[in-house]
Amino acid sequence: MKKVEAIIRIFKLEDVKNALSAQGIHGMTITDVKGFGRQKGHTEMYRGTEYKVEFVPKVKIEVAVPDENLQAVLDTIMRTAQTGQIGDGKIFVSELRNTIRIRTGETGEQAI
Amino acid sequence: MKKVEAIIRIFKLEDVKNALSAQGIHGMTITDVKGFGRQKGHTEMYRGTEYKVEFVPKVKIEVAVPDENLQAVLDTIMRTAQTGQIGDGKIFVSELRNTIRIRTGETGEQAI
Amino acid sequence: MKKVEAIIRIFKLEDVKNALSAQGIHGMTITDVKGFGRQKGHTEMYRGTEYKVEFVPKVKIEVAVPDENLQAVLDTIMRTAQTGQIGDGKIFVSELRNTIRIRTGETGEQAI
Amino acid sequence: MSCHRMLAGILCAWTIFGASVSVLGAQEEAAPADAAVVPAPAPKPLDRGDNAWVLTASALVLMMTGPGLAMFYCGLVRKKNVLSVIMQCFFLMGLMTVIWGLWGYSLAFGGGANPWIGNEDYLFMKGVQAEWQDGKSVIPQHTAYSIPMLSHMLFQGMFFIITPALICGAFAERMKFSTMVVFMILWGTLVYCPIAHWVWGGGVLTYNGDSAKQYAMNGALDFAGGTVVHISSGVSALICALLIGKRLGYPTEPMPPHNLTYTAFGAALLWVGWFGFNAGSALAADGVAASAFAATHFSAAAGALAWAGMEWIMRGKPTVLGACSGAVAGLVCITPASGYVLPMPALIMGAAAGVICNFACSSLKRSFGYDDSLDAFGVHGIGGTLGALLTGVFATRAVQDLNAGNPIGLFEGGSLLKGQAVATLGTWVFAAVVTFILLKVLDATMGLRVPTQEELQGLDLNEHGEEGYIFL
Amino acid sequence: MSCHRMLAGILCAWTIFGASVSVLGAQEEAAPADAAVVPAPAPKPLDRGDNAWVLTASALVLMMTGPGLAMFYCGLVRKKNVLSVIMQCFFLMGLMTVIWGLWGYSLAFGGGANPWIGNEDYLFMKGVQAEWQDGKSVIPQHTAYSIPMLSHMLFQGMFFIITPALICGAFAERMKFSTMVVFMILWGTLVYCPIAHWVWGGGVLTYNGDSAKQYAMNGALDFAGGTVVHISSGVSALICALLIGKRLGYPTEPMPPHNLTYTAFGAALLWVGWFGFNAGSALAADGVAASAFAATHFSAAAGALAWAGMEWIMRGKPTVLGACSGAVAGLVCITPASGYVLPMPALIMGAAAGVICNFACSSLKRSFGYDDSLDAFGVHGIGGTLGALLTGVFATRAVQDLNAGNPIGLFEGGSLLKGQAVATLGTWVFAAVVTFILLKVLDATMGLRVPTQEELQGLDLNEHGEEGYIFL
Amino acid sequence: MSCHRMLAGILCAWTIFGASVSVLGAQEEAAPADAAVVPAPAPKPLDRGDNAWVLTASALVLMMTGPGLAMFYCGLVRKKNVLSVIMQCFFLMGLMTVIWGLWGYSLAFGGGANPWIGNEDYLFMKGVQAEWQDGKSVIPQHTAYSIPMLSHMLFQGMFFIITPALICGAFAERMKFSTMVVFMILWGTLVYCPIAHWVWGGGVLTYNGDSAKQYAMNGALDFAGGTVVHISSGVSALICALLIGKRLGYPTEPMPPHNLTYTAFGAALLWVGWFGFNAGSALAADGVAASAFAATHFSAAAGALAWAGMEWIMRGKPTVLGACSGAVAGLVCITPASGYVLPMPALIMGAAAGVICNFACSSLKRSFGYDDSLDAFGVHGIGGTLGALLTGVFATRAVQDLNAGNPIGLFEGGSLLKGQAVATLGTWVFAAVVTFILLKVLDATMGLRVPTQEELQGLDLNEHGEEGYIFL
Ligand SMILES: Nc1ncnc2c1ncn2[C@@H]1O[C@H](COP(=O)(O)OP(=O)(O)O)[C@@H](O)[C@H]1O
Ligand SMILES: Nc1ncnc2c1ncn2[C@@H]1O[C@H](COP(=O)(O)OP(=O)(O)O)[C@@H](O)[C@H]1O
Ligand SMILES: Nc1ncnc2c1ncn2[C@@H]1O[C@H](COP(=O)(O)OP(=O)(O)O)[C@@H](O)[C@H]1O
Repeated sequence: MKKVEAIIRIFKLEDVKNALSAQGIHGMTITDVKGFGRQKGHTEMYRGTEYKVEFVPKVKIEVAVPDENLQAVLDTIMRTAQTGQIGDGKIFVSELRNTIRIRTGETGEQAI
Repeated sequence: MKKVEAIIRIFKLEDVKNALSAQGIHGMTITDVKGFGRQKGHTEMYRGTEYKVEFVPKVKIEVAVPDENLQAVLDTIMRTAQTGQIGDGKIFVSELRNTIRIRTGETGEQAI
Repeated sequence: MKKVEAIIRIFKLEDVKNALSAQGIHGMTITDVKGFGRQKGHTEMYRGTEYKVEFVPKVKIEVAVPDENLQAVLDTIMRTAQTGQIGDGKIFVSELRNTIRIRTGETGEQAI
Repeated sequence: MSCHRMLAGILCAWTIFGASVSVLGAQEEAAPADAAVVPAPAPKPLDRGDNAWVLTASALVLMMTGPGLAMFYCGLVRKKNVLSVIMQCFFLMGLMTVIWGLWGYSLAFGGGANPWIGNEDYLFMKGVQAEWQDGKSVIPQHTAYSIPMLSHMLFQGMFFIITPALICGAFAERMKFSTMVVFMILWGTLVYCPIAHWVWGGGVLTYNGDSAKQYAMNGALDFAGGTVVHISSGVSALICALLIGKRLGYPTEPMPPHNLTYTAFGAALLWVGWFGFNAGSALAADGVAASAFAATHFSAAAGALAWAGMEWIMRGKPTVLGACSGAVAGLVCITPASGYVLPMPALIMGAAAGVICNFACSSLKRSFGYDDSLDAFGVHGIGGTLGALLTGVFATRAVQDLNAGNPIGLFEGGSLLKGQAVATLGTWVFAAVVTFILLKVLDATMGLRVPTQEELQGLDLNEHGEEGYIFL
Repeated sequence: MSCHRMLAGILCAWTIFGASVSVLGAQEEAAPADAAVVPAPAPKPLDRGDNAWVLTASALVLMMTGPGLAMFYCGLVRKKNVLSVIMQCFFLMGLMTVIWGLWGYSLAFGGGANPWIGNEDYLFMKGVQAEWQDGKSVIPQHTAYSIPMLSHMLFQGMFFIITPALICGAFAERMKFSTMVVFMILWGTLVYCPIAHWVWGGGVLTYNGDSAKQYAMNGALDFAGGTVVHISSGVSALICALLIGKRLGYPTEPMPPHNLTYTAFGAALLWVGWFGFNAGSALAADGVAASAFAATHFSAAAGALAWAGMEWIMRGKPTVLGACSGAVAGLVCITPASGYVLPMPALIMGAAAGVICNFACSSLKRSFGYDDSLDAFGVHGIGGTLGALLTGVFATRAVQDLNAGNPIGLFEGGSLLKGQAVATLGTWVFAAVVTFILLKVLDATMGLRVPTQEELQGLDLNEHGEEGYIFL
Repeated sequence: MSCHRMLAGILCAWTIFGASVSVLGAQEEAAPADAAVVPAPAPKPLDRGDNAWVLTASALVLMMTGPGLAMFYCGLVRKKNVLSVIMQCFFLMGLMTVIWGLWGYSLAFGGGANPWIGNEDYLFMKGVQAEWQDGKSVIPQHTAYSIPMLSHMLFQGMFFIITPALICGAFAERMKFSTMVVFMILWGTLVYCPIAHWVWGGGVLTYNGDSAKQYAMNGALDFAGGTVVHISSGVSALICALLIGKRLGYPTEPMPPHNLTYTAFGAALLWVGWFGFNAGSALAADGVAASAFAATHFSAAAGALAWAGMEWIMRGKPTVLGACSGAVAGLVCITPASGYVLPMPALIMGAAAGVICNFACSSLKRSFGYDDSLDAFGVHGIGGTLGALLTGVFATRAVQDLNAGNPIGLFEGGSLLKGQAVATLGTWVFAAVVTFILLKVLDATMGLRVPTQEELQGLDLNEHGEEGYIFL
């Protein structure tokens, strides 16, 4: 099993989620994060004092997938999260030793 | 060392945390997340416009554990986080290459 | 490639971020987390009812780095995030199977 | 669900109907109403200064419930229930107003003869509203105050809103909304109206009133509602807390206020609005109003310092919630006394309330173990009782000569305290008994509590289908 | 940008200039002004009770816009646009006030002869402000009311603020700030001032006025602004929504209110402030004020119950937003009628508004598919129209004998309804046409909408360089 | 800690004691008090319209501090300190009120002979409160205004609350609460009361007063507190900022406002409340009140446009914080002038304040490098000074003939400006010196600042043991 972590634009979340469930991904976990990278932040001003906000709000999608679905999932995310503008985000793939469904105690791919 | 990531129900956090510390887990990190899975969300209504919220608020517990404690930790989480209802959540186990305690520079299992 | 996850004190974020970019780290992702560990929380009181808050607000920095930069990154974080007081936090290192830049589809170290 | 819908249906139907009926009614009624409009004694002429003040005060008292109390209370609950508390306050602003207009005002202030309850003189605003008489438009004046009947009705109506809203603090975070609606209709009609009539409507507790002389040790002084508003709601709140039971997880699981900034802003608005509540109760912009205003302000101030000061001494830290709670306690305590006491006794009453209510909301509550979620009893029940009694101590003829030149309060050698005790006891017993019966019946019929699952997930989503904050 | 800067520059320059000019002017003007100050008929003597009430009411009406409406509206948008909405309300508090002082009041209330628009009598507050005459300080009194001209100007000025602010609900979350500023200057001058003159300034719609008799079926009754405030803003809001187009992602993407607690607090403040709005419109602290106060309160209450009740019946849950929207709808509907109807009809009007506006904001809006973001049209346009017409039904001589002892409203056999219909229609057409033209011109010159990228990221950052909440 | 506890102990003890003493005192005092109650000249008869307005205004002014200023200020700090700011405002509402009742009012307004400080006439409300005289209840009337002494005391007491609260903006996010409490007790007694006496209590700065003629170029006009409230607090704030030092990380680390929505709502409430502050200072509901109301409203409006407009021109974006700050600056600036100037000069004063205070809060502050966290000096110190001087320019006999028919302000050829300059200078020096001494003493004894660790973690947790928001 693999864990896919994708950091994407907030307003893309809905699309990505729908695309993933469309292809039978039953679950995922979302976290609100702040990103720092090529995409520059913005400037705010309070009583004449300017201040740069370098972090850009992003959302992180975590999905555990069976190895055979990996490529499909990556493609889907790529396709739906892309705008072509700097700041589209990243996908990180890592190995999962095990997965357990708390409710049933199922483990491994059944648990996903 | 392993990293255990458990996504559980918010109101179970207290119990799980206590159970873990009871068995000598000195530390953990908690993140607020939104979950998507079999458990369906709820419907809200604003001026007659219904709108479905598919994400369910959950909390993620991250614990780094020495391999020998892994099973115990998994069992504890399973036991305390379980309600038997859809939505209890998942546990993900992955490999940790290293751990460092910033304060002291200790590494590996001492750092946990 | 490695993924470095550092849990540090909130008010150290600025320094760590600057130090990292200074040494050419182009990107990172930040998450607000709550920590539980040796550092004890605080007590609050509402109408005479005391209540202990055991979780300490922390911030988690995630950085994907090429293997050759790993040590440098770890050292930088260690150096800038350290106060010597209990609660400085931890660094976790794990393996990354792959990284993809959504915008371009680049993979591996180019994507970082 | 169906029960909800039915209920709601009835509610609306009955509002529209009641109104329609009486609109049509209005016509024939003209003549008989006449009688009610110009009763002996003759109405007092209008004083525009007094009327300006009473209308302003009415606005201030409504502001106490919304946004005042809504903010104060909603900040104290957990985020998942913030809207449910606001909804209780806001919906009651609508509900109690309609009831007041249809029959409440009449039951409380209609006629004066009956010691126990008002008559039908003012049903559907008959005799209160404007009327076309002998080719002239007439807006009935009050006979005792130089303001229109309508101004009196409005001002008193605002009290009819906030009193039940105060009770909501006791069953917050678990009460079924539909049941609350029915309960408040009944409570307002069967508990508030009678007590208001006893104390202010010429009933059995009215100071120096005939029936008071007969049954109630000469009656009591309650300038702005120590018994009518605070004891009645506070005691009923206690009964509610006891019958509905504790919130899931109470007291083991921590349930800290989710937004103390709201609570503090709400407390400040309550303080400001209370000037309308107390000084407005003079029903005139005269020296008594100024005196009541001063007493109110001083008592609130002393209450805030006393509660926060006590925390500071005993726990090392003064809290915002403590200062706010103390101010409210001081305001509650001075309410019955405000138009009768001097500023310095007001300071003492406020300080006493700060200390005693603090104790009631912490040690006392803990030792008895009931879950009065937002301390409606601890602050209003205890504070109101304290105030009613201390009124008997500090009331002075210096502010108002209500006793033919003779001393009034204990402190100046008067005997008012006896009547205050009677009134306090009477209100306690009556409010407790009727509330108990109402809740028992509702528990058996509609149920008081939301299902466990809904309580866990929060009332906002389950009772109202909304979320308080969507920040992401 | 440069356009923004230029615009802003002009704005300031023009304020300072206008003021300076007239300051200098003030001197020579003394004599001619004189004429305006003491016109036949002679001014009424000052009544301090009336003045106290009108000043209080003015404060209440300003409170309706800020913080009232600002809270009500800003809670309904998404977090990224919360400040942009607040800014629209707050900036208009400044902008419209300056315009009102410089020329607005004069265009609305200057002279009375002209049926369509006011004259220059009160430009730059000449004839309204204090003056040094024949060695004495004179503060001009109003000729029709026992208050100073200044009090009348202030009270009316608060209406000039909130009316445009109401429109902002229609184009929230996408309107360009600079364009909004210019639009509101023009709208206030070219739409509000004329209509205010027609209805209240002795113009063509003034009830029983000469020109009304001539052109407008004897004119209309609009106690506090059903046509002037609510229809004008509501209809203009619809035009705005249609011309500026939908928000990106509307209606597919959910856009839930980001902070309903604000919306509820705002609604409560609107309710409280509305007493100043309606009862203040009596411009005296008399029985009519009390009657208007009661009608206002009852209608708001019935509106809240009706809207929430309808949700309860049809969807199983009463919502906080529903109760709040219903109260506002009830308040809107009673506005033109408040000083002319009895309490029970007020209940009916409120209930009707709750039901009909609920329908307008859900089914109606959905079926037509326009994006009136915060339902400025659904609540103010529809509610105002309903109120204007029902005023023709329920207005009664019992409250004010305005028709030489003859019946007024349909319900008592009068013929007012015709005039109300004319006024409603006239206001609809005029507001719609002028707004349409203004927007077309502005669209061609400045553009109405922010760039897509900015709309996505939010107006707070892009239009104002600020964030509403920084909680971490 | 122990120090805290001790302090708190003393505070409470002393409140209760003070009150008790005087309660007992009240009895014997009766006779001598008599003297104070009916002084030559004879009291003015009560006007209920005036009294209604002054009581309403008092409520509005309290609302300015809580929730107004509390919201305005707390939104500007970081989340971790939100409660500490609210607590300062709220606690001061209690603390200053008690001091005012015990001795403050007497020191400010007792007697008139002494040019520097009031006498003991009104200690413990003696001579102000109701009294039993010759078998009658008497509520003392003021000799100069047609309102009760109590109304005057209350209205002035609200100023005594907000003035110290304004200072809190300077040391926000780092000041020790216990030290703040002691400082404010002393500051109110030793700085505010004397200055209030000079300007309003018949002291050395009172316009055309004997001692003013002698020492102060004929004295100054300060209608609602340009010197007494704004210069005194603003200048003291600057001293506080300088002596307590910068916040950790200032100015390198960004410290953006955590909740601008609160700041905007607070600003709106300040604007509304300021009508009570300024128009209420007429102490009557007359034409002068209306004129002051208008000047206040226009100045606030121009200030908002000017500040935001300047940002727009110079940085391309108008900010919400800018509009709000500008409105407040305009309100500050017009405060001393409000009862003496015409509407157009009010526009100019507001615009000037918007521009100059904007400059003071950005460039000026940056170049000097002090950390006046919330710009208490930049807005109140600078704005108050500007207002005091411009009053000397624009004050006109047209509004009030205070100079025997002769011109008053420079603009109409009068010589007031001299006296204004003297008053401004005197207030600057006095406030600065006394504040400096007080802080030095407190720094040496109690310490001004919280420990570094606590400042980092936030004052809410460490000083009050509470959290502002618990959203999860
Ligand atoms: N090395 C990294 N480690 C972790 N997250 C990263 C890294 N680089 C970028 N990110 C995340 O990806 C987001 C987008 O990256 P950015 O460089 O801004 O645009 P792009 O991916 O299009 O080049 C960043 O906001 C950050 O959250
Ligand atoms: N494939 C997945 N990857 C990541 N997180 C998941 C995945 N499947 C489920 N989750 C998380 O687990 C939570 C519970 O899963 P759900 O299917 O709702 O219930 P259950 O685990 O009882 O079957 C979800 O809310 C989501 O946060
Ligand atoms: N075993 C663990 N797994 C995950 N996170 C941990 C673990 N132990 C500590 N942490 C994180 O590190 C933070 C600091 O740890 P703590 O024990 O308080 O101080 P120190 O690291 O200086 O010993 C904790 O707040 C928690 O967020």
